[in-house]
Amino acid sequence: MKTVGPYAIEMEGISKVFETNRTVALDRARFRVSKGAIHALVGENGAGKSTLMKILCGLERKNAGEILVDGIPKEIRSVKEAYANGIGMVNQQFHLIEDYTVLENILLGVEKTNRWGLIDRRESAKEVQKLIEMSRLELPAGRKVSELTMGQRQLVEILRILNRAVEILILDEPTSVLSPREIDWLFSIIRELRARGKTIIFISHRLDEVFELCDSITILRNGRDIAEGTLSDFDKKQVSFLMIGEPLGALNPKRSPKQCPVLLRAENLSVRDADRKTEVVRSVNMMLRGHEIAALVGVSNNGKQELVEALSGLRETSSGNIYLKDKKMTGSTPRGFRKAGIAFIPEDRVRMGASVSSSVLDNILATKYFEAPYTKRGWINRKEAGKTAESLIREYRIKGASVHAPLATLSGGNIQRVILAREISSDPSVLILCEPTWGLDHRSCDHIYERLYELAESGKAVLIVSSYLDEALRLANRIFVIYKGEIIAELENSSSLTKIAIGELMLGLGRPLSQGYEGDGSSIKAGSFDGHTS
Amino acid sequence: MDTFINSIVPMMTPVLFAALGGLFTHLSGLLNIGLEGLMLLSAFFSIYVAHLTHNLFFAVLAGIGISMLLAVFAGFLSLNLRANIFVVGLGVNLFANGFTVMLSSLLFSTKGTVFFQNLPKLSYIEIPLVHRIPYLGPILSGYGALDYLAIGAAVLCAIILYKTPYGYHLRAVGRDEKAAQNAGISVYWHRLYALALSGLFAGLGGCALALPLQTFVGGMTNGRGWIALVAVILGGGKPSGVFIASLIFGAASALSNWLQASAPMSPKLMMTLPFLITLLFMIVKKNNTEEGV
Amino acid sequence: MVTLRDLWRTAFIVGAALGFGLCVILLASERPGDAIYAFFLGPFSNAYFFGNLLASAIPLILTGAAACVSFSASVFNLGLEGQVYLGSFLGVFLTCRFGELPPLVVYPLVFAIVFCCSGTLAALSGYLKRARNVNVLISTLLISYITIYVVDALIETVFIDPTAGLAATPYIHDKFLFARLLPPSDLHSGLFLALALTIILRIIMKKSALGFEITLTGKSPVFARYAGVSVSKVLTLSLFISGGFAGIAGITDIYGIHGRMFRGFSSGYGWNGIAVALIAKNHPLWVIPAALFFAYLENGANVGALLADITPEMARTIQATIFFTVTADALFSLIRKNKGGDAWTPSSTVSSL
Amino acid sequence: FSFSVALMVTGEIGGNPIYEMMVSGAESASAELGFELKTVEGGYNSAKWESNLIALAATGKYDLIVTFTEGMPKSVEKAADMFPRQKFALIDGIAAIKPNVYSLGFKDEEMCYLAGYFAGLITLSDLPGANPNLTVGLIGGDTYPAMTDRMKPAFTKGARAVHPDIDVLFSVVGSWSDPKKGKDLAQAQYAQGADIILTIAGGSGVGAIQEALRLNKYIIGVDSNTIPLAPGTILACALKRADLAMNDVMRRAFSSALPYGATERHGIAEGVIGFTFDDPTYLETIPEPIRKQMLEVFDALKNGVIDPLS
Ligand SMILES: Nc1ncnc2c1ncn2[C@@H]1O[C@H](COP(=O)(O)OP(=O)(O)OP(=O)(O)O)[C@@H](O)[C@H]1O
Ligand SMILES: Nc1ncnc2c1ncn2[C@@H]1O[C@H](COP(=O)(O)OP(=O)(O)OP(=O)(O)O)[C@@H](O)[C@H]1O
Ligand SMILES: [Mg+2]
Ligand SMILES: [Mg+2]
Repeated sequence: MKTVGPYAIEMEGISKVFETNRTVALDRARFRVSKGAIHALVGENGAGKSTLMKILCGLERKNAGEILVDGIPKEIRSVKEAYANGIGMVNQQFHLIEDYTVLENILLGVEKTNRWGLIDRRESAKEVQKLIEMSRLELPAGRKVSELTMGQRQLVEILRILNRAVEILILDEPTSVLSPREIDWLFSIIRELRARGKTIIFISHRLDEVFELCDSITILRNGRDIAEGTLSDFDKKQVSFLMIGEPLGALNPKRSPKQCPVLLRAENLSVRDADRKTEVVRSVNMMLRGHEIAALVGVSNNGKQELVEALSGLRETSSGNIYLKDKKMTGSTPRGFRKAGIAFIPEDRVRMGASVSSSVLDNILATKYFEAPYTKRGWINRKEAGKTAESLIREYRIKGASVHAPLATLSGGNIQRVILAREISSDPSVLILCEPTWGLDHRSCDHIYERLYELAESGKAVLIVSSYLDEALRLANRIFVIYKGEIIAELENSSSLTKIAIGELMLGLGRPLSQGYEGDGSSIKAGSFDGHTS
Repeated sequence: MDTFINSIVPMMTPVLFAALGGLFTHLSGLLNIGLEGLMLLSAFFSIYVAHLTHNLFFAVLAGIGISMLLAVFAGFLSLNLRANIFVVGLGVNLFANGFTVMLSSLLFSTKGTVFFQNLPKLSYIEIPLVHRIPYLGPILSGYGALDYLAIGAAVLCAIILYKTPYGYHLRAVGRDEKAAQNAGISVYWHRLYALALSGLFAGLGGCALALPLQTFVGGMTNGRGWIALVAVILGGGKPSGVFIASLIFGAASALSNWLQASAPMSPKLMMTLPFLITLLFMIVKKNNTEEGV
Repeated sequence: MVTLRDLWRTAFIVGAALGFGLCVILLASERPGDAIYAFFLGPFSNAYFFGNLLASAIPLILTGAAACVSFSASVFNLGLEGQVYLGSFLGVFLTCRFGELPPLVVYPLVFAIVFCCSGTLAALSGYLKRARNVNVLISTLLISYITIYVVDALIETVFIDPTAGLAATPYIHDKFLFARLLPPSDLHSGLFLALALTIILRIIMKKSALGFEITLTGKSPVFARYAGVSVSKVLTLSLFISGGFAGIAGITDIYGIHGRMFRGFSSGYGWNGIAVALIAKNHPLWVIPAALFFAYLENGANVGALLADITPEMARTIQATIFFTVTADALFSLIRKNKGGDAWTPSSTVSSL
Repeated sequence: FSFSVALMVTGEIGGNPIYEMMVSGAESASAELGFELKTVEGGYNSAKWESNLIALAATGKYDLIVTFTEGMPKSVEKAADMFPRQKFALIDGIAAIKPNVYSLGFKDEEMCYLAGYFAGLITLSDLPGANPNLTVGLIGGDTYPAMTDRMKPAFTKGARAVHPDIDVLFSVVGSWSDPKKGKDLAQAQYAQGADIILTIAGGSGVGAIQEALRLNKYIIGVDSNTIPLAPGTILACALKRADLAMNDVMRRAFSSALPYGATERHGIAEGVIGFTFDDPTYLETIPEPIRKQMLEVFDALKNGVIDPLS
């Protein structure tokens, strides 16, 4: 099993030790990519994928090993040098300037100037517009990034690298925040790039995607490469076995709910956006029952985020009411919502859902410290907190140095696990979570699903917000579709419900889609919606 | 009345210069609080060189040069040795305060006031035609060269920050270090440039303080560097805002000076005016809801 | 891990800083040997100087702790100077008012009122932040300037001791003065108060829910709000505690040393407190050695002036060179490499101003 | 050395002309008489001054410890009680009577009365820079009891002695080393009708001189003769010869003639307060009648005919 040359990239004997927490992230790893291939890099959370790619693009320094680009040894000490060598990377954790516009972000570092050295606005706008059009996207070039959804931000990141005309393109878990439609768009772009002779490195935990898209693969485990080869030599079972070192357990079956009392109820709920002008959620009525998992789906910018933030007390409502059981929650503080038993995991994990510079322990404690047994008359019981943290780390298999290390030293997937572990363990009566399996490897996904089922079974209500329709269909008993701030459909999840049908509703169409659509939210312009991969 | 309005601009000039310098470092995410010291150092050296060469150009050059040197040194300490920029800034202030008096006693054998009447004078410039406009003329015209330069510098800074790639990169570095790095922008160099520029502008501020007076007195900046920092932040990180903030402060100071002379009040209470007005202005103005403390 | 290169670098920095300091002395002193001895070893040469050193560390410990609290919440309280000033003035005023009462009744009363008033002065900035989103760094600074002028005006007019010959309040009654620990030096029992308060602060920051909220808010206000913390309340509270400590710093110094308030009283306690907190990397207990270090530099200058020919400007130049390097990472690499992330990064706070 | 003196400066010499003068007076005495002089600058942290005084006394090395200003009496008294065998001298301030303390005060009010009277004469005169307004100005470095209780009232009284309707503008820089603000304040005062300003503001006063030069207005200097800095603009200076006074104290102490246990206040009669009557520029620029009137007032003050305060 070998990938074939000539290689665009050869990394030999790469080692990386993080001094801060003495973690061996990479241990003499070898990584080779054939020219013009779409190459998958897979591995468990914390296997070292991101670190390896960051070394390749100059964001991290290696401790040992050598890098060859097109057969020539290269030292890549900064992102700039990586660009100079034709290497560009899309990180999963976004690296965009929030208060720059899409246009400014795309051109950052490669601005067009006129002969006075000033930025040529007209030329820039033209260029970016052309880029956006060429990639068949619909992105507001003049909008600030802070106003975009996570999916749109991901697209901006990708466009930015495309604009750099790199030869080797690294995509670190690009699909986790994208909608099915956007994923299709991305895959077609990637294939187009391959056709133009570019090399693409693709990191994903979704093996379906890997097998659909890629030509060859490298599997990383505990910082070492344990297999590489053309993808046709592998099957999914084999790959996941190689990734985790043990066979994958059987999929847990979906469970059907009992009829249960309503736990959370929104009544004519409306929410205005930040500048209080437009209503982004309009008179929503919805109910979450105990014993069930519901899903909220919708195209970005249709009020999904605002609605769940309002339901969890983080956003002011402009009218209507929220009830937990029969208690009116409207106007209560975020703390009030938490105390009443509503837990929430936001989409923006790194900024809102966690404090990356705080320790793992503090991150876990943050939503618990004010209650017994962690606090007593204003004093925190750190021992108790430490015990809880340790047990969560064990249960959720969180891999990292210690509970006292800053969260930022954990791998992306492990950060997700910390957040999930914290919220699920708070034993909420209602759990609202966005993108439940974002960045998680296969095994962790199953683990999380299991936890969600358990929660539901014990009589709690779970609402997931997922852009991954497969997941929604697999987990949920009921699916709410939001469009332009209104819940336009509430569907029972039965075998007759298809992704295509949901997709149409999400676009505000009542009939099968044939031509384009006029929806204002989605980023993709034309082309048919034909569900997700495989 | 004309005199009153005319007195505002010269009062603003040193603060505006220093604030423009501070602005660059603020935007780069490494706020230099050593402006006070840089101004002082430049004030001393500009007077010294003016005395030696009788050439204002060289004097300004020397002032700027020494202040940039110290600013870059501070940058080296903070960026290479990862010293805390705030403490380094306090060090710059302390150093300039001590070092100038030491040099003054070595070179001029006085620790007090260094005053040369025979230095070349910075003349007041009447803008042709403009100064003859009724009412407006006397307000727009008749300032020193450095006063005009300060206003020009504010415009130039606005262009640099908002129209050139350098400006975009610098602001990106300050906004999100990682993101900038990811776009291939060198955080290190942009912060160093910003500090060098703070040296340049604070240096000009020092010249604007000392040269028109042909005087150096130890500690003659008297907190103007701190006021400049207030202007940087009050100005919302924009050159236009910084200009307005400096202008407000200049006007408030002029008002305080004016009222002091004949008000039947404790002069100390009069001296709170500039700060009070600035504070009131901050409270009244619309503060964008961006978080960050 | 500390590499040889780190050690070299550290040695180089310290060497360069001290070297420059020595150059200054060689250049400007007529008896450099004496000057060096007096500056660097003088403070330890006898009990009197050493007592003074400890005495001048007392207010710095308190203002350093004050700065720590607000920095932990990522708010830059630059108004310490004014808060010290107000606290001292009020303390003296109240002590004179309650002059009839025994000290043991007056102390708690005065400390409580001073803490609350100085704290409120600082918390005002928190309120302005919340109500009008006014930048705390600036509002504390401006309010501090205003406070100082207003207190000056009060000292110069209504509450002046006409026999003092300078703008000063009357003396408080001798019975209120703290006991001297090492007479004739200035060292007074306020030292224990400062140490105790700092340790209490450390415990609050480390163990209490409030301390947890403050640090959490300091590291990420967005996350803190999500986690249910009332961010503006916590900011205001941390400013309140910060201002309160500053006020206590002032009145302690007066009970311990001066016995009255006068114009220009707090000569840099606030600013130096900020530097102390930064050197201590925001850790309340490290504040104590950092404050001692600061006091050492100041007293070195003073002893240098008494026993040799060190002038204030020379002292400042030497102090500055030490300032340049004290926070250099290399110096702390030994301590910090093992501790992981507790370090407070300058850029993260300064850029959020 | 058979005799040694320590001089404790309450502050820093830099930026404080009167300190500079006193230190130079002490230095010249030490050079002339050949005794040891140790100057200690106490720095701006006033908390340190008293402990410095005590530390100096504790060394027992000095025959005399000298310090200045009106803020120090309490500290001197304390040190004198602690070290009864140590001799102290307090200049420019009056301490309570102690057997080992000598204090010497200056009659600042006489100096300011002279300046005020001169200002009054000038503003009424027809000198090219004078205007018809009956307004004169005073710029102080800071507000302190001697300024508010003696200098400003004496200046006002002096000016009103020339014409009772004269207005006195009073501004405070708030710093002794802010020439820029000195200039701004002078600008404000001149714009409000003053034509002559007395500056008691140290380094800040230089700015006022610049502004006077620019506007062709007048300045009265203090302490030492600064007329040569800007002849024709600085019309005269009211002198406070602190250097001479210091020199004199040192001489007397050296020859064991200093009356410890006594306090003295020196003014015109003792030759400490003076006026630039002999300055050639003064003679040239000031009209004869004004000079004559000034001499008359000077004598009246000297003989105690006029009380500069009331
Ligand atoms: N900045 C850092 N400091 C310390 N340790 C780190 C740092 N970044 C990553 N690590 C550690 O290195 C190991 C590999 O991390 P890496 O991010 O490469 O994993 P990954 O394969 O990308 O995982 P995931 O699928 O979860 O994103 C992890 O154990 C992680 O804790
Ligand atoms: N905005 C941020 N601020 C601070 N730390 C961050 C931020 N974003 C990411 N990190 C941390 O830095 C480390 C590197 O992040 P990066 O996104 O490159 O890798 P990753 O988390 O493994 O990504 P992926 O999920 O794509 O594998 C991660 O451990 C992450 O926790
Ligand atoms: Mg990763
Ligand atoms: Mg007149």
